[in-house]
Amino acid sequence: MKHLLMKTTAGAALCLLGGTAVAQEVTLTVESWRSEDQAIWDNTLIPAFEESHPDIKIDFTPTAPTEYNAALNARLEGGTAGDIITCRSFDGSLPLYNKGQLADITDLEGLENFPDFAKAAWSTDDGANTFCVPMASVIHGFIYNREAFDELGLEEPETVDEFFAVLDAIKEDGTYIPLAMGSADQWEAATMAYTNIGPNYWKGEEGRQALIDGEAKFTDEEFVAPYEQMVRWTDYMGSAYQAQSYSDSQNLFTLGRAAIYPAGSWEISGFTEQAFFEMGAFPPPVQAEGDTCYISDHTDIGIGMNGNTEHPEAAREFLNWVASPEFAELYTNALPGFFSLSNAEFEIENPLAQEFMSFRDNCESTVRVASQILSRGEPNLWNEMWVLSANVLNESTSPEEAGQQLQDGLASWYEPQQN
Amino acid sequence: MTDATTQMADRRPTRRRRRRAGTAHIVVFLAPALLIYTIFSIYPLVESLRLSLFDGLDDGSAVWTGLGNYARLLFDSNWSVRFWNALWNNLILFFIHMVVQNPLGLLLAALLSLAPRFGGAYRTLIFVPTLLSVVIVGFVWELILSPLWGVAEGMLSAVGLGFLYAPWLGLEDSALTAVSLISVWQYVGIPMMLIYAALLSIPDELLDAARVDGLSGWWIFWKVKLPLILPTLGIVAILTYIGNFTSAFDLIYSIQGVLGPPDYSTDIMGTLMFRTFFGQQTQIGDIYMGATVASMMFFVILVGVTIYLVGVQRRLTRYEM
Amino acid sequence: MSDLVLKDVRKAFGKTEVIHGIDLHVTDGEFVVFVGPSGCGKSTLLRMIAGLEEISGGDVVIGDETVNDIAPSDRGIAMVFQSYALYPHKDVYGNMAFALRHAGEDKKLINERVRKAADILGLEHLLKRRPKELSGGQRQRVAIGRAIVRDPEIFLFDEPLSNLDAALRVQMRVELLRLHQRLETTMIYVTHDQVEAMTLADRIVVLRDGRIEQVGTPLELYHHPRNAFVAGFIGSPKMNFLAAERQGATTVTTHGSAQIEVPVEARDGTGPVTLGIRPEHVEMVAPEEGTLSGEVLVAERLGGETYLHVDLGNEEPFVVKADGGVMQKTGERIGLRFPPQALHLFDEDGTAFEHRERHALIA
Amino acid sequence: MTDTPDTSRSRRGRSKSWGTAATVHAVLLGYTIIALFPVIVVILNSFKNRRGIFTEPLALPGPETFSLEGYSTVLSEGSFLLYYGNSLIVTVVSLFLILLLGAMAAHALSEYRFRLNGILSVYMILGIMVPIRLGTVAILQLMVQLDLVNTLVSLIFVYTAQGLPIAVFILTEFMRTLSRDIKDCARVDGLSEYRIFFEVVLPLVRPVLATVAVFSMIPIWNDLWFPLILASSDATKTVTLGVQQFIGQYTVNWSAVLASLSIAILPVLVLYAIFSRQLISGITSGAVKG
Repeated sequence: MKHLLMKTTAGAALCLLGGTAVAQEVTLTVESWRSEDQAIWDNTLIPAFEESHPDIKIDFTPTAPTEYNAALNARLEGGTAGDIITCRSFDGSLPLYNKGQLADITDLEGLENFPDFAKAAWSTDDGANTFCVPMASVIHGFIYNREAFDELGLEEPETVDEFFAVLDAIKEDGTYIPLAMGSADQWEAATMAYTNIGPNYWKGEEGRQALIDGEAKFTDEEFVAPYEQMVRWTDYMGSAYQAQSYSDSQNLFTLGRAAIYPAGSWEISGFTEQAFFEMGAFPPPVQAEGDTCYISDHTDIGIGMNGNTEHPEAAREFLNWVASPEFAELYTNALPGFFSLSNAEFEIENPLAQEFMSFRDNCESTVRVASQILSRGEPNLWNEMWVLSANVLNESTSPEEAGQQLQDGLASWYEPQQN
Repeated sequence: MTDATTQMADRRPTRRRRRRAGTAHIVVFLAPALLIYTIFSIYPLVESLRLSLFDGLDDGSAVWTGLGNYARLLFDSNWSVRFWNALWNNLILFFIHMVVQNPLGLLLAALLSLAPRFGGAYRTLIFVPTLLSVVIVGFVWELILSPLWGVAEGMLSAVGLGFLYAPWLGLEDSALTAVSLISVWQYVGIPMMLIYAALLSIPDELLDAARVDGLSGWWIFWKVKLPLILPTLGIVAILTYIGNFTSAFDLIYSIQGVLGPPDYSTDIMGTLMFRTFFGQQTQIGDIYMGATVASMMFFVILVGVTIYLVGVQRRLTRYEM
Repeated sequence: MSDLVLKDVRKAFGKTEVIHGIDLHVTDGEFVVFVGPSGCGKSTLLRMIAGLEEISGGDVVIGDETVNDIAPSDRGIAMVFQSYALYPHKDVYGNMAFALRHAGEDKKLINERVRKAADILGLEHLLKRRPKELSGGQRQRVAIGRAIVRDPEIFLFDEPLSNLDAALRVQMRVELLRLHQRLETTMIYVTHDQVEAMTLADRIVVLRDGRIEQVGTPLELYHHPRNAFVAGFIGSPKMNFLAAERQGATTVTTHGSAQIEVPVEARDGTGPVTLGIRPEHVEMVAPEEGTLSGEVLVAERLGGETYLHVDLGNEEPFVVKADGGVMQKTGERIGLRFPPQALHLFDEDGTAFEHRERHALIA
Repeated sequence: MTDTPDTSRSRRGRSKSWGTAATVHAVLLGYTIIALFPVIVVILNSFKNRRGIFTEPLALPGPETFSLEGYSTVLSEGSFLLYYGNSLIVTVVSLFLILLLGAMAAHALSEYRFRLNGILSVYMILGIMVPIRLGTVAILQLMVQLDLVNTLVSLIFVYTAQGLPIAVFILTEFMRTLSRDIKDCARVDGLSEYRIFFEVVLPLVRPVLATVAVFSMIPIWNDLWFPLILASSDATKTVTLGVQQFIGQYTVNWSAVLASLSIAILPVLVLYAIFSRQLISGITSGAVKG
């Protein structure tokens, strides 16, 4: 009955619609959560691609980031998703590949341009199959108002103690809110605070791997300590930071009311445009002078093809182009702060972006701790980390309790953590 | 006269024999609505609810689990904590609407029914927020209550109450109340209109009679009008209850996001269902558990409506007016 | 010839039968009134004739045609409703022209007929008004006009005057009578008001609980009611009933132990009966001269006449219609005398004993 | 029908003592301000630059803060007029279908006695209780099979299905109170059942249709979800979805968002103004008395 109904209504509905024009050339639709990149795609990237591939048209159709997962998911289930899909990293995309919704592109020639660690974010656990071309990573650190620092005679802090000394100085002066940070948008607390400063405690990849192997626990000192530092931050955050949303924090900083902004490198392009003062950046401070520094250099955005696309050849051609050095340079310079993961060498023009890029020279890179494998079960570790990081900033959960809850949640389904 | 009549009679169209239409017209009247409603509303809903009896495998296929998902939702602490929390928050939300929105709507309606000058203007303007998209409502209230913008704080300070300000939307104790009050602000127009209309339908004679019986304004309201509009208040209550599950989601989603922060204090059935069903960030949606949450939501609504129909509505006498 | 014949017409809603087999013959040009208490089925019967209510059994025949399966509009009837049922979005002209326009009649003919009907009813100056701009009486006229325009074989009226005030009702009653005289069309009229029935009808059909109690001319019903129900229903104030005991063929004893001889066809046997007499037929005499006597409870003075409510020791007071000038007051005793030819006698089932002589006015 | 209710009450209002009247006005005016304040804030700030929005949110746009950059962004960058048109088409067509089909169904349910009447009445209003969003995936799959994805038709179907239950509910309740005589009269006049509906019943329920229109219009115009899932292509985007494009992942174009919100408020207000005259009489005669 279901099909009969559909057929008849379909006929009627088609009449209503009239004929839809049949495209001459292949058009690929790109799904993305980066709605602010619309202009970059329309004005820079797509023209560049279409120039060399006149028979393929690209249509960039982003969805607001909050709805992206839900909408993409629904469209994939319904079979209406675009040909090209922007991939979140690690477990954000792996299930889509498992369901066949993302195509296997292991043999794509362009992938040779990327180092293994970059491809890891969009490969199966054993690394045998890859399903997205790495596009960019984002580096975490702190952006500061250089004019404010000069005014108060402050230097970029290298250690935690120096960091708090700087914060104290700004607080004492009173002109600026020392830290632009709020807990209303919980992900801000997780990405810009916990996984930003955390790697210095758990030694980046070493700690992350230990968790995956079941050798470390969230109740261990190195995972609780970042929370303890975050508690100390609350003295320097704006009053009523509990209701301060992410965009509030941005505005506080770019309007010159706050001095230091715990940041991701994606802010660079927006800040460069909006802030009327000079800015600088420093990596998360280490515990003692001379310690190795670790940065969250998160493989954040990749791009793959819909497993059910009608134009697999064209899609592969496009992905090859995305994997090319040409794209890497265009993209990174159009969007300073999204760092290409390509081996290709090119100049970065934006000075702030250069500063962030330079962190890589001195510090060890690691990805966000919850992003691979550990968020595969229920409760979702990354969700929990959002909530608990915000709770710690709100002082409604103590650092120890937060670690305990993360650990309990993880151990409830993740076998290596169960003994 | 007689001539004319005969003439008319002659020109009368010959009587057509026609069988009465039977039931064909009933079908014609009902079919389009039934068809669209069934295909695009009932069928998808049933289809979704059916999913709650299955579980998904990694490769995307589904396997029958019977009531397994329900057992998980109610007894597996990973799920049950969130579930009961969301249900409880829904009940609080409902409670706040019942004690704030509906009495406020009643008050405004009662005042409007006194037919003050510009009554029509007040009525129209107070209804305006109801027309707004939650995108606008969420956005503007977030700004107003935001510590950064400082509108709320500034206004409180202006009347010497600055110390009362707190970042309500960000505090566990007050976030749900704050969101509820925003919702009250937006939707108070609906109970106001319904109650106002009910008050208008009370015949003047009855009120005159009460006045003759020596009742003053307040007592007339309390003793005569209120009992007569009880059925309407009943409808308002049940609409509030249903809306609390179906439409409150949009507001919370747009103000607080899908996790119901801080610490799930504004997490309701709608947000729980949404993020379970569709996923968010690194969480991939689980349509089977999502459908389970949705089904539970449906049952909860059904229970409420049944209680209303059996327990409350029967006792509310409707008076012919 | 457009006689209306009902043959064993029945109506059931689900399992409950509400019309239990009605047989009736209405001849062409007759004005027949259906009367009865509310819920007696008179409106349902009318709607069945109109075709608005399907019949569950029997036949409705108009002219020589069985119309059971014919749509209302093709039965050659027009109907006037209690609530007037004017289309609020059309003006008077539009309302009156509606059916003909719908039937695709010639514009000129429509105009002619509407003008004519408007002329008959004095509506010419209102043709452009909307229903809400009309008074109740005007609306009623429009509703009737709308029926006239259709030039039906049978007019059906469903309590058309009950929404009007008393004075207007009297006026419209007369207008209806004149209309009937003028059009000479069959009219079937439903009302619960026996005064309307008496004044309008050529023949009255008294209905109770979906059955016909009696059919006859107004005076026939008045003077020779077939049973106690009809006797009580027709006439105002209503007939007085006294419990009595039958002593012989035609002799009864009342509660007050007076012996009364009633001029009805004799029947064998004895037993309880009911004696009926209309208030206007009772003669008032001195207490000691009356067949019965009692105390005046209330005197309703209408000016031209006075209704005296007398306590005869029964549950209900006995009503006497007296001259407007009677002096008797509350508390006074009076005697009552019953002219034998005005007495009615009913057996235990309420069935009337036949009068020995027909009333002079009835052939 | 009934007279406009206001007139009969006004004499009572006028006779109120001065003090009571003042209190009544104080409360109503106070609440009206509360109701409008946020809306005014949005509109006010849509005429400012970012700096103006954040430094002095409550100030009127001054020489330093006044800016139409939001509006120019909105009107130039997005195909906003197109989105506008899409929203209007979807809203108006859906409303039309809801009112027409809803009234037809309600007429059938209230006018005719037939065996399934009771069951169908309950079935039709079941939809009030369940958010249609639950059925998203199935709806999408359905639309795919019907080849309706990225068409406005898909949205129209979904909104019509979504709006029908409440429309049928309200209209049935009201139509039950309609005089039977007038329909019978039309029958005697020879109208078919269809023409009775269109020429007699529909004109009579006009005020109620206005009520239903207002209640149905709001969620359709403001919906974000189904446009996102069913018709997110550029050619079929609606206004609400268009607004979303100014809210990015990490940056929000405040002026543009406020401007687009202000623009999006307008048509709803206009439609509401059109219907609101009918609204109260509609509710009075139908929904509440039931």
